Amino acid sequence: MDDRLISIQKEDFSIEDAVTLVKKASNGTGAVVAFLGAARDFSKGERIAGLEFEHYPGMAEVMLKDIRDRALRNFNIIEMAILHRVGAIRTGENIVLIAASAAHRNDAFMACEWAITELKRTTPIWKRETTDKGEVWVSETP
Amino acid sequence: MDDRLISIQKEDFSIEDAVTLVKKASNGTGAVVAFLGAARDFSKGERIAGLEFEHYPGMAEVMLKDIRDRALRNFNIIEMAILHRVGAIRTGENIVLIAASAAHRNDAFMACEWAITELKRTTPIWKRETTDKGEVWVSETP
Amino acid sequence: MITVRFFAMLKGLAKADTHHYELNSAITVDELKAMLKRDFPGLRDVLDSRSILISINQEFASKDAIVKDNDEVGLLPPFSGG
Amino acid sequence: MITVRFFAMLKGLAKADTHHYELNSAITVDELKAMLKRDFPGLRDVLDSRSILISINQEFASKDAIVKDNDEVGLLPPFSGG
Repeated sequence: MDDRLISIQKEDFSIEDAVTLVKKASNGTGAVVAFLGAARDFSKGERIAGLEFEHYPGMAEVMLKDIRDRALRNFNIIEMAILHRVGAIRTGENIVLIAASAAHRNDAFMACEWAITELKRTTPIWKRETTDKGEVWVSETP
Repeated sequence: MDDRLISIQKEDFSIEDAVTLVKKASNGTGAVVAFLGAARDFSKGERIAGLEFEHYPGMAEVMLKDIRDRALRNFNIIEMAILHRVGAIRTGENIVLIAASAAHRNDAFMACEWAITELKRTTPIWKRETTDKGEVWVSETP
Repeated sequence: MITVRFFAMLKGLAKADTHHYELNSAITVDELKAMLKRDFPGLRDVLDSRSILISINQEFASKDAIVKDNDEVGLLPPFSGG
Repeated sequence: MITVRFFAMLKGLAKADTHHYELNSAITVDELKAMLKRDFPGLRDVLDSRSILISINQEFASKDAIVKDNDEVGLLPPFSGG
């Protein structure tokens, strides 16, 4: 597996690079679907001044690899990349990117949508929101 | 409407720029979903040496604008970009990019998937495949 | 004068990109199709097959739509973009 | 010696990032939870609420799973990545 396909990192990622990486995994790629999660200015009516993401180093990366493995087994896709940032993230900045390549678009859409839901469900990453009321660890996965 | 949101062009596009453009349309963007269509090496068992796309200048751009307008009306999205290349395209190259931004990912996924289906159905663009057997205009929209 | 534009495979069948007609009066799309079948034998089968959409001034038009002087008519084979 | 790691809100409740126990013999996850509730009053409510997942050596573990010497145990509050 190409090391660049799975990453938890402080710095921002390149969407172009991730999409191109999964596209070029095969000459048979006809479609790439990418999901980008970004930091919103409001959440449940509260203005968000900033976010802080924490993860379980080691375990979180293993869970992301496991999501990719299961996506490759269960969907008719060619490749999948999953990148997640941690540390301080400001409004408008990128948080997470999932890119799936396939011969046909339907498979890429399904795998990408499944993978972000699965990431939220299974990966030990936690978000702290800073609002006017202070800092709060978010305890649900919408 | 930002001119860069709708384009039919010979040259390649930047995925990063298009995704960032729809993301930055609002500070409320929490998700961007992008669909990239690329030129496959095989189609229905035939090796593809190259593609050529032709469009109805003027009408094709109007139909893409119309898809964006209807997406903004019918889905809970913030912005949509639709870029399509024409002219000669080689295996592995980008063909079409659709990017939709929304507060929540489900709306972005739905709008993006709808828009590419609608593009194939309504936009006067035609693909010619060059295979070992010669050049063939493709007459179905998969 | 009206301009008829052929696209994609229709250019090959018509052996032309465009064609012009001088009209004495407005006609329907169906009447224009009959003229095209008379003047372009290569288009006969495909125009009979109903797979060709028609545009007038770059908007989709029905077979009963009226074509009048200065109009641009497009003959659009099945789309294959995306 | 085992290492217990606290994450996110649990760090604040435990007022610690990690805690170590010397074990004379292997214990179950439930037995470890009882020790943590005894030693960290701030964790009592949340450990009773069943919203906390447990990992042993970075793999999810059930309440009957065995914790033995040198293991790393993670206390994982509900995830909110993505």
